[in-house]
Amino acid sequence: MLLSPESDELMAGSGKAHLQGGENVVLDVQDLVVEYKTAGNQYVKAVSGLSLDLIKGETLAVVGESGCGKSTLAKALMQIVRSKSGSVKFRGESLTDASKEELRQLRPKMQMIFQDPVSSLDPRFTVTQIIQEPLEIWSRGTAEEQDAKINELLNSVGLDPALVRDRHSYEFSGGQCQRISIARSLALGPEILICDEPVSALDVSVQAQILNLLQDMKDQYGLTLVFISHDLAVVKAVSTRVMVMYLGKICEIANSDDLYAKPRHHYTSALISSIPVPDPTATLHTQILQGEPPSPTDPPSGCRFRTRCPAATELCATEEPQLRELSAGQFVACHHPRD
Amino acid sequence: MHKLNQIFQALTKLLLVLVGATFLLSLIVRLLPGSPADFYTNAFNEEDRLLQIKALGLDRNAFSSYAHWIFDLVRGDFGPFFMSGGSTRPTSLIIAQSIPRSLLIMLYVQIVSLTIAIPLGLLTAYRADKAVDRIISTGLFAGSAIPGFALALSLGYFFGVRLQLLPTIGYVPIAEGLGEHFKHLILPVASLSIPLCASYARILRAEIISTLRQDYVTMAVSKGISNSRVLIKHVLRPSSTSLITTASLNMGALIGGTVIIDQIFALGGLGQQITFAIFARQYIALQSYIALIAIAFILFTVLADLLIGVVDPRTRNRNV
Amino acid sequence: MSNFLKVKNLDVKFSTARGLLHAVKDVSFELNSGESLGIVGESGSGKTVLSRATMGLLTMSTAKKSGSVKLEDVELTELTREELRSKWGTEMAIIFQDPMTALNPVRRIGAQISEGPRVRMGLSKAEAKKHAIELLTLVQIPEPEKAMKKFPSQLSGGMRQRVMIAIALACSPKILFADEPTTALDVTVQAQILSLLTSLRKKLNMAMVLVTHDLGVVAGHTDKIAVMYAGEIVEFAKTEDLFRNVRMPYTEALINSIPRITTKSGTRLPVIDGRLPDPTIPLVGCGFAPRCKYATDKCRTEHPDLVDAGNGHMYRCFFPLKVMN
Amino acid sequence: MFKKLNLFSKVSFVWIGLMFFFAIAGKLLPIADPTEYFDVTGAGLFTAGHILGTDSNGYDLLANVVVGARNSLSIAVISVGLGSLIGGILGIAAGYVRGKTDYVLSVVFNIFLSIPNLILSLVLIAVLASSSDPTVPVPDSRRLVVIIASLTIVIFPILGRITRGSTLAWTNSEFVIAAKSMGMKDSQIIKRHIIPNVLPSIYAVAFLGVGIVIVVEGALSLLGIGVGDGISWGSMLARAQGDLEFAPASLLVPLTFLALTVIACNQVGDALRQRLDSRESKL
Repeated sequence: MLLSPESDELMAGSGKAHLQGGENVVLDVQDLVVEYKTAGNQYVKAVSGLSLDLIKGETLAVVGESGCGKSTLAKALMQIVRSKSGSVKFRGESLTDASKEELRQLRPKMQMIFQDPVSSLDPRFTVTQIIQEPLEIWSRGTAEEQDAKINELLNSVGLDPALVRDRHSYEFSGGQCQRISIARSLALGPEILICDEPVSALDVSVQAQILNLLQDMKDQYGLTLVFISHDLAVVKAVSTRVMVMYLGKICEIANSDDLYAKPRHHYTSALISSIPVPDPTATLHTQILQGEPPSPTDPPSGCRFRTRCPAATELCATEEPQLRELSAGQFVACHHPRD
Repeated sequence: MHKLNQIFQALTKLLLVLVGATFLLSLIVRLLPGSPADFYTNAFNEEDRLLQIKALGLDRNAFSSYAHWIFDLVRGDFGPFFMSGGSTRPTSLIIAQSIPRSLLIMLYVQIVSLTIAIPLGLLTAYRADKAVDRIISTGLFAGSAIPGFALALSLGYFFGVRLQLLPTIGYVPIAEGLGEHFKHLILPVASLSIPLCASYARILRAEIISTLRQDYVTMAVSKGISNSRVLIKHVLRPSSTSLITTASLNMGALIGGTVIIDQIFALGGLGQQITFAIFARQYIALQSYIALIAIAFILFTVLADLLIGVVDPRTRNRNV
Repeated sequence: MSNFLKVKNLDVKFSTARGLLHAVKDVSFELNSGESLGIVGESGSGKTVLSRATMGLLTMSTAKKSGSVKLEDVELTELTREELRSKWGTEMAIIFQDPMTALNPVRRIGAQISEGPRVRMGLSKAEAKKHAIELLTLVQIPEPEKAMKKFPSQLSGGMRQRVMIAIALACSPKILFADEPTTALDVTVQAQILSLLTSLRKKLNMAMVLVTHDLGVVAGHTDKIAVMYAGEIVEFAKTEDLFRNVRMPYTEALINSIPRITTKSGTRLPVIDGRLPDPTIPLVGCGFAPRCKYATDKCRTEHPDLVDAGNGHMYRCFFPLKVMN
Repeated sequence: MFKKLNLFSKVSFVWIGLMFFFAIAGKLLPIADPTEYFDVTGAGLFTAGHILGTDSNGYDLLANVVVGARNSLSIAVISVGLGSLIGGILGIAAGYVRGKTDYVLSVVFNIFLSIPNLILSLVLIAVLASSSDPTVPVPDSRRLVVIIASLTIVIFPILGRITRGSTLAWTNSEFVIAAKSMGMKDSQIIKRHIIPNVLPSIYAVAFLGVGIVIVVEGALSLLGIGVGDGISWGSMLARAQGDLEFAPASLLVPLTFLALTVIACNQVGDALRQRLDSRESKL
């Protein structure tokens, strides 16, 4: 824990035990803090002292309820939202210290897709123009090469170029728009694809199509994915590692199967048990979490989840728990983890 | 605490607008070729002329003249009204004589417009897209687009010149007989009210239609209470915010904006004083008139925000 | 009472800019008193229109409605506007999806809850206030007296949803239409609201129609389920029966495509190809045929009827899935 | 696009088209010479040879209205064009850059908007148009330029504020954030995404602006500082004020043309805005 000069509160992060290190770390984040001003111009730490790293080829799911800071984190990883302190490095090159132009040069390496498929496409552009734009800006290849690339991308996301190329976004369904958005994000051949709640606005039957597509694209183009969602069930199949966030901090981070099989943080297990299961014989939710997340303007002292945690003790109020490894690859920030 | 600095920020912005508007005008007005000095000094020799110019305060540069003017304004003195021979009369007198008329006319116009617009807005919204709405809305649309002076001239011609029913010139204060007072004001108030009440009705109609689509109106209906009660208890209040804002903006505009109506009906209100001040190079007086309008504009904007705060608590505690 | 609510051949059409929208096509179902029915469907399936049409609350003036809705043997479609309105609140109530827009933003919570009892049941100001506080306690809102004076914008999503339930129950209705009541809430808050609704239903012996797109929600909280697709009921059964031996391919595909926390990381999810039908284009044959892996020419040309397989399990398919043992 | 509009909009489009036709090809039409005195004065409507009658000194009203259209409309179109350009650029800057620039520009817009249109233009004209000694009349061309300049100053804050609002909405939309994350420079984003999406709302408001300018120009003429002895609807009104009793047509004819044109402009502007909102809501 280091004392940051300006902010009065201890610059407590929940530790760095979970960092994997090694040379194939693609993205390295250290003590990231992102603040924003609310309507009543108070400063709120949407992300307060968060560290993580990504290994090439993994899919890290970032899960949490509304207001936990996951979307802010996504934008901060891309430095579309500038962070107050802490560092984000892509293969050693810092995004946080980069100038506007240096940051711009790094853009093709990391791309993003969004929650509302329709509004992430400019209504005045045809599909060809949408996918061609990144190629044009970075003048990748001749006109013919760009044309071929557009057809290749459309085919790989399961759309027939002949049918779609000359039409506008409002002529497509949500699922199709998301496919176009994915094709655009792959045009520059990025290494990291950040997906901010990509399927939340879609119907169940269409969600599965997009989730499978993202896995195919990852294998085909050797991507590393960051998958932001509020739905633990949706991320299960897609993710290799899952990180659970609460009020701007990490509660637990583990390999996908271990986390669901044996959740060690009380919040993670409450989240899992609240998911409605499509099986009437399943025992109803054993442990319903009471209350709602406190307002981020004045988070509780020590462990932020203690106000709703069934196992909270005096210790939880005084000292913020640090992430520690309870079993291979499973890290929990809790003084009294579930066994 | 932060509610205070929200209000503080809003006030600083409005003050900036007030100072900006008046200073801008004082700069432009000073560009008037043929400065008042030529009009209002009739000394034979240079020395007397300089004395008279000094008396009129015309020797000051732009900034000091503005500073003096602001300093006087704060103390309620609207500055000198230039008279020939270097003497001056307090502009406050002229203001005291013309402002009450403009305020009165503005009040009548607002009352007339709102009393006609609210029922019309409610009716057209409630009967949206039916025959009655289509007819009235087209009429309202045409009404809201007709320029004020076109109405003034045509009404003036028909009722004044052709039918000799109503006087078209002059203003009669209440003291000199209520009947005459109102008779003289029918045409000016009508010319201003028709476009205003038409646009108010259209704003209210659009607002109510969007409120009727909200879930909480369906929720209210699902309680089994009568439609009229739903309309009054649940629909009217949340739909009044943009009407209040527009009405308050118009308050400010009405005071000065009636320049044309003042001129056509020779009412002697602030509008006419402004036109006269421009042609007579009374630029200190002009600054005060414009300041009055800007202050009114700001006053009514703040008033509107307060009223909306009462009507619609969402705006009040937005920081939850 | 059996057949407390009986809907027969209910049909709703809207004339929109893009042509005639046939939102609900000849739907029939029954509900006993105190029973809970889940209506499940994806967007455009007509589930919300069905629930509002049943209650007679279709606000869209361009809607053309036909068919019969009997509540305790009273034919609602033949009632005058006043007679129908007298049923709202005291016999039928509704709660909505979005807690942000479902409460009047400019009136205090207490006033909104006591409005029904005061106007419809003639309670005095004091009686209504007491009744409102009881209701707030019933829906587990902390410090009910303080909550009475608050405005909706001062409450969280979960609290606002509880207030809406309190308003709906104010005149003790016999049936509650819940239109996607927890879709806009976080999963932990959704669990709280769903368990509250189920406990209230049992305590007040109140029937409920729960409209949602989430099969998981209906699985744990309803006695019977109607699955809707393109404006029609395609399968209707008791809840356990529907999940244990599903007959309609669409329902099977829907159940399989729901992401579960038991699927192993990295597996590909089963998919329903194609996209939801455009409601303005009239259907030929079975609505699900273009996306169904068992579809034959017969399915693409003829329109299947709702068939009762005995014990009340009905499906709309020429080639239903085989019954497991 | 045309057939979907309701009747009222169609009529308005046709009327505006007619007015612009007069403005452009006015002189070629088989009408009398507007400056020629005819012996029949104060003639009512449909008198022989003068369909719309004549005014008190015998000018043919139809001719004057047709030629007058050119001045009224040209002043309106030029000042709204300039006003939209200036207001548009400032509005986009305020809406896209936000922060301090937005604060300063908003204050500037509010300053101009707090002074009612008519008074602002009155002061400007009185300043710019009058020569040092009041006896020498100011040449028409200079007066015209001055009126256009002052009407532009009236229009640009209106356009500025509306463009700012629309730019703010588009800047927060996800496809602009996507463009930023693709490494597009701000200038490219503004050129490719902001301007094409903001332009339609500027057109819609520009039409309303034409209406406002025609009204203000008319009012200025009534106050005696309009286009001077040039022919415009406003100046016709000013001249007709004196002898209403004798030649009512000389007032009512230009008045109707002016009022109908303003109503038509507002209706077309309104229709454009509605078509725009419906497309946005389909998004």
